[in-house]
Amino acid sequence: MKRLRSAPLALAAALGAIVVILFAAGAPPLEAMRVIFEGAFGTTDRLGATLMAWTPLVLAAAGLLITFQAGLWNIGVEGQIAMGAIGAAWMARSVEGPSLVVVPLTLIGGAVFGAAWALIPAWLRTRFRVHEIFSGVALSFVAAAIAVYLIIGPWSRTGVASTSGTDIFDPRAWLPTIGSWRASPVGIGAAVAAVAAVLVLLRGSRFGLRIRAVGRNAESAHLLGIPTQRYLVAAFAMCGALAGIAGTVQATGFHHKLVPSISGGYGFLGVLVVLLAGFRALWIAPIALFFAAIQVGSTQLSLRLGIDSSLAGVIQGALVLVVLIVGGFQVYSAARGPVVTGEGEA
Amino acid sequence: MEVLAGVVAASAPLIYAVVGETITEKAGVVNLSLDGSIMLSAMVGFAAAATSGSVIVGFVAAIAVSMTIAGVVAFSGIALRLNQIAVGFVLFLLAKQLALFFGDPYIGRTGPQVAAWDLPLLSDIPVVGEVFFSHNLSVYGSFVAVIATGFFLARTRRGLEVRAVGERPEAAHARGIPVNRVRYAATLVGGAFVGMAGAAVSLDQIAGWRENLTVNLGWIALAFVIFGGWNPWRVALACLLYRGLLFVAGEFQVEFPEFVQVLTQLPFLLMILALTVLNTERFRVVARRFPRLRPFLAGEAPTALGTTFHPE
Amino acid sequence: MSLVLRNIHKHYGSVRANDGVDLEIAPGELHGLLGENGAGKSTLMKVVSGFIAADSGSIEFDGAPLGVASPRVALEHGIGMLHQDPLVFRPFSVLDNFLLGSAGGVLVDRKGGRSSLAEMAARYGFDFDPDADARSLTVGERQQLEITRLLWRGARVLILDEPTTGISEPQRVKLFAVLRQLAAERLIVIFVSHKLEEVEALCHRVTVMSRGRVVGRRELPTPRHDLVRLMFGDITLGGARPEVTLGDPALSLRGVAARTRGAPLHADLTVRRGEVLGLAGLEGSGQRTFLRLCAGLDPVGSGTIVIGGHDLAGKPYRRFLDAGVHYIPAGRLEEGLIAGLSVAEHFELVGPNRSFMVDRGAADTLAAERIAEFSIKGEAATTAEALSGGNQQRLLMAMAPDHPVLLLMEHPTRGLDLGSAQWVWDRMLRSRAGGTAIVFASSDLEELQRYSDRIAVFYEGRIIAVIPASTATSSSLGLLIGGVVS
Amino acid sequence: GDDDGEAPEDFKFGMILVGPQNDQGWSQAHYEAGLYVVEQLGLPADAMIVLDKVNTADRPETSIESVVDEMVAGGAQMIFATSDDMKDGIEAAAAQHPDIPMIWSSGDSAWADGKGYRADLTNLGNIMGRMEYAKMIAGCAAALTSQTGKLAYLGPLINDETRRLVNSAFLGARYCWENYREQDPSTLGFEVKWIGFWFNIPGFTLDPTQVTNEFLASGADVVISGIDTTEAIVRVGQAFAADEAVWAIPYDFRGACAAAPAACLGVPYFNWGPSYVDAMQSVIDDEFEATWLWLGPDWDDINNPDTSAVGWVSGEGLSAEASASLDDFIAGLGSGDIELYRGPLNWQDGSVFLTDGEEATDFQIWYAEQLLEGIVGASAAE
Ligand SMILES: Nc1ncnc2c1ncn2[C@@H]1O[C@H](COP(=O)(O)OP(=O)(O)OP(=O)(O)O)[C@@H](O)[C@H]1O
Ligand SMILES: Nc1ncnc2c1ncn2[C@@H]1O[C@H](COP(=O)(O)OP(=O)(O)OP(=O)(O)O)[C@@H](O)[C@H]1O
Ligand SMILES: [Mg+2]
Ligand SMILES: [Mg+2]
Repeated sequence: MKRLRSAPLALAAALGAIVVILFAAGAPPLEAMRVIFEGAFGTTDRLGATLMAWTPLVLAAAGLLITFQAGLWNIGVEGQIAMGAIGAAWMARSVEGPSLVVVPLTLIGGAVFGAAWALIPAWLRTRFRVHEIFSGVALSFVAAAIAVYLIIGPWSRTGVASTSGTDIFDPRAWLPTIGSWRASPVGIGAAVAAVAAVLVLLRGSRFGLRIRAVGRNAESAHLLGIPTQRYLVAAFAMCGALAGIAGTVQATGFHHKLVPSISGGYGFLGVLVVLLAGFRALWIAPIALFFAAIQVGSTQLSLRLGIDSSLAGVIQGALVLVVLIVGGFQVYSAARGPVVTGEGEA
Repeated sequence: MEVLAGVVAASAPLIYAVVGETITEKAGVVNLSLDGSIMLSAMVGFAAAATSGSVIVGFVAAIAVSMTIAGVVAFSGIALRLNQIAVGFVLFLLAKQLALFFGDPYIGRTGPQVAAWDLPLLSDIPVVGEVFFSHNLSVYGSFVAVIATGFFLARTRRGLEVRAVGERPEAAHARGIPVNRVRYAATLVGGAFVGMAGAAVSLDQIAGWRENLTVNLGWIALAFVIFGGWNPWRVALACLLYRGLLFVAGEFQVEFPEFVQVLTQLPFLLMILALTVLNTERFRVVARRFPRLRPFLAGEAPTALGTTFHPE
Repeated sequence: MSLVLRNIHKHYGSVRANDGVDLEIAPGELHGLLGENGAGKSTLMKVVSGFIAADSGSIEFDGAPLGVASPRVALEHGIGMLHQDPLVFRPFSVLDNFLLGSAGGVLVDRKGGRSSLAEMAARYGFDFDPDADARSLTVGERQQLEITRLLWRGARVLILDEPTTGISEPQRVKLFAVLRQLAAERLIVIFVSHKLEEVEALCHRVTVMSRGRVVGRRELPTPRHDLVRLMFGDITLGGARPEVTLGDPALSLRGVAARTRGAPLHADLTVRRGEVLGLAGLEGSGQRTFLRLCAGLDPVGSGTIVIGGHDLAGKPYRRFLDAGVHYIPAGRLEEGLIAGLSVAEHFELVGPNRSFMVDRGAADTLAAERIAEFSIKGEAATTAEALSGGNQQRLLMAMAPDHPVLLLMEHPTRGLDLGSAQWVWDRMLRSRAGGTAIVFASSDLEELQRYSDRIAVFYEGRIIAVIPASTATSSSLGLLIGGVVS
Repeated sequence: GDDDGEAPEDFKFGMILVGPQNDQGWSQAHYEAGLYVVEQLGLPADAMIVLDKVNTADRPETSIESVVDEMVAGGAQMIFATSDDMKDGIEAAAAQHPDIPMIWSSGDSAWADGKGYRADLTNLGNIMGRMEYAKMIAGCAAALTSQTGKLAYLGPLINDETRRLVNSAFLGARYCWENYREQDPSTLGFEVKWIGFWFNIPGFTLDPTQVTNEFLASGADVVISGIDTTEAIVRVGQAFAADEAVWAIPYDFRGACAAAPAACLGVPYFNWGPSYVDAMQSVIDDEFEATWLWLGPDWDDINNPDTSAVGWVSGEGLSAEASASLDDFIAGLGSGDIELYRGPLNWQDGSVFLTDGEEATDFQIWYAEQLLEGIVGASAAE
């Protein structure tokens, strides 16, 4: 509710910020926005590229929504994506066979690896009360290190020790595509399914209801007979699995090999998406699409206007910050209590 | 000797950052934007120095930037009662992207650097002189930062107040300490140090600007604040150890090149380990039984870390 | 030099913590402030000490009105308060605690502080290790430290909020000696307490508060029953209760000791089906621990807790629930309900329905039924925090199984208006008629007497007496609560 | 030639750079080659469509294929993919756009005798400069200057090309150490450390500045950079400014000494311009063929911007007497009197590379299996 009301004002403020930034960058705002839009949706190929970025982003965001609803800051999602990619790469490299066999295996491998990696912060949190932010960040770096180790070590190209990546996977392990379109229907399907599942889970299911109960007030939840720790662990595992699938899409659907920066930063970007969505599942997909469009379209800024594409990140970040702060001001002026992130209908 | 001197010099930026965040967190505020702040201040610092030709201007600009970011964290956390973690995280990403964007024209440019300056007399001391006193002001500054902060927190009235505010704000309030003003002050001061960290990278350690120049430095710093138990001295020690570790990692490469990257992530595993140990019941018991040992065994997080306080 | 409060008002939402309080205290006076739980004593004292700002009203000390409400200002005027839970910094050394907040130069003057501390301590017969951590101090020692500090900061008015809860007998004796000494030094001492005999033993005059107002002033000594009546009002004993024949034991504890530190509870007790056991005592005397132990929420140190024939001591909370135990805590929104979730969702959480998906339609109809049955003012979609205290209590009761074996309640009617309170008890007595054993804690003597079969009186973590409610008089209870076993 | 056809007004070409176009290194060298082409062929200023930082870390959402798509969509009639890192992408893109001529610099996909030959990709040619010679010169300059006799090589990642360049630098250094400094070759220290990529990707590669520190710490006094960026010269410049007797030799880009002129012994650099002009001219004349070109310096003037594919400019750090010897060395290389890839030469593991008097073939040099005996450092991952 609150966020809905603040939306128009926030959007106005955000747009203002963006325009200011564009001016500072010496770019004609309207032109730049048009270029970005065309770059994202102008042709079917570009639409494909945009969806290619949307897929891992929305998967990560959907997973994060679960952990956020459970009151967890699963910053470690980046590492869970990387681990998922590693699991998928492992499958792709070790299993010979037709796509029908290998592709599902890579997806499963990714999900399992991602979930397993997410269980570490879960365990540290429930057993040792280690805050998931720090264990998560640490584990993300460790995951990245493992990826690099595999790339220049055991999985390196013969005679080569380069972080530019492993050998290309056997095409039968690639996510299948249609024609020249790079976005894989399988990946997109997985993403749509994930969002739908999370939506149902958090809004419709008893499980989701309990997750939210635990996230809002673990003590009360315990009193009502909910095994809170088990639900925290479950939330981590689910987010990890979805992140792992995102990693799989990155590895077998996009790069077709394992590269060091395999997560593509979609985990962190996913956090932004969820924050901007105000923790509501329905908004995840469109906002993720919006972010993916900015991300992909911004390449055109370099190509056509000679503006550095990192402007995309600036716009995304500024947007979320402004919305947060505007929302804060409204609560503030409404003289209400502290805004606890994690609240808001799922 | 050369090696140790190199380690000491390389630790400077990290030390600035960790000391800054320590002050902030001691007052009960978490500035999660560190990694972005450092990168942006490194970029701005270099840009300012390159344009003005003055290293001083560079440092000032860097400090201004990261103080602004810290100010946003403090304001939205204290005044707007927003979740400090959320705001800090968004600022982390935003600042990072701003650095990439506005830094683009400065990539590969050469600008002024902090001039080397052997401390008279001190640098003549045999071993110590070469290791500690044959660097430049930026590096010496990191020593000062540690010593000054250690002294401030342990010996000065304001320092005691900062810790009080982070430990039990209502009790501080009952003693007439302006809780939120102190928190603003501490967050801004911490932010200033973070700016120093950025400038120390782009104007000294890796003189110049390149995208992701300082990446991970902020996260490492956040980790080391915990690892160092919110104690400036231990925190600084952790930084030196870390840098030493990296050096050793480099030496390992000839034998097994592929392990280097893994080794560079070692501190994070160490941090998890540290956190885990600190939280085990047995450890608490030990710490309780030997209060004298506590400062060395484990630092305790400021009790009110990340909370807000509002006198009715 | 006297302290004068005029028409102090302080509201917390709908709660009128202070509702037009006037108070005047002369120098050298030991002034007692009595009142039941929630009477508004602490609030009033916090206002005086500048810790919180009053909504309206004025405070004069020494003829001069106190300006802006802040502890700093109050301290500068010489008004210092010892809070109910002494506000020390546990990880800091005694010395730093002593010095913290004092004016001075840039540096902490530990050398000077050390000697001042020693000097002050000597003067009042206290004894501190300046370098020990405050966390190593007992509650009593923390009080002593705070008192020493306040006096050193030049307090002329010393407020003590329930200073004797949780301190040892010798410490109490010493404390009283010091307070008398201070009064002799022409300081004003305000002594907040529930414990009659302490007030009688110590104070010159006493003010009694109830529901945010001053309901009486007395010069001491004065007959005790007089004070009791002021505090708890006239109690019409023996409210009509349907007689029920008691069944077999629902709950029996043998040599139970709590493991949680700070609540050294020891209990031997049996409650039979259909019986109502009231728990009396000052807050923090062990009633809460007792209830949480019986609910399976706190770890048991030793002993057996037999419920429905099985020893559940050390068993997981789930087992207690399955055994038919239901606990309704005092902190309704903190530890009972979940802010942000709707009434319907609360019913879903405890509902028997085990299907994976939530059937919203069914949930809403169920919620509607319950709302009607428990006459909750709110809709199925209303979120818990949006309910009034009384309705939150109704919701909590509506979430309870219809006929639990054992119903545990903490302050069942605190903050409820008379109507709601009556309604709550009607419900409870009905399930009692259905064979439920009820154990409830309350600080309302009338409630205890009217609804209990037996009353267990807690004092400093022990059950010092279990008396039939019929034989209990408000004064005899008041005495027991104050720890006076005749 | 003079019978060259005129470039059509709307002729466009794409330039894909792996690093920042202003990195003072590899990528900038290519970028400026692009500008040179535009100027030489009198193309409109917007004829070059550039995208820099095309790597998975900087542009997670873009792939070489999609960049090529975009450039073709933007009217590019020719594509330059300028990094060994782009192998997979550019080969896929070439297959998808068979009618668009492309150059993959530093690759071997068009070398009929090469290991990576792709006969099917008739639109993908390769261009590479014989940087070996310039690296030999660099090694020589280092050996002529070093006082500690310890040389360090800041390596990027490990592959045929990088091993090849390290070996060449080592050979040059050893020759000059022996013949001009008149020292026992076994007393020459030569260590290489690999950071893991062509430039620093923090967190994923080693930090070149840190590695340079370690070199200096371990007593090396000349650091030869093999990476695309300038950390080595910058760091060494700082030490030099602090009166340490240390020097550096940057790489790739003619202007790279600017970072710290006084400490710079010189720079071996690529001059892609002329070869790119030829390639594009052949496209304009519709005569493009996917060939593999490995172009050496113009020995008459290795710094001739219009003829020499690789070059060497000496820096201020090089003493007069040293540069005299260096000129002699260069002359020797040019005349063929000095042939460094002649046996006996052993691989690092002691196995024989070249028997006595045997001269290495292009194939042997290009696909350097290992580092040479006498070099300290990793030859491969394991
Ligand atoms: N403990 C502290 N550490 C750092 N800065 C502080 C601290 N306390 C106050 N400040 C800063 O100093 C300013 C003045 O604070 P404060 O009101 O405590 O001082 P004062 O009351 O004017 O003087 P004094 O405290 O000496 O009586 C505040 O705005 C705050 O930003
Ligand atoms: N911070 C607060 N927020 C909301 N309500 C409060 C707050 N503090 C006190 N109250 C309410 O004000 C009323 C008076 O509280 P107060 O603590 O003054 O009572 P008291 O006389 O000290 O009780 P006790 O003897 O149990 O300490 C109570 O109803 C309490 O619930
Ligand atoms: Mg009270
Ligand atoms: Mg009380």
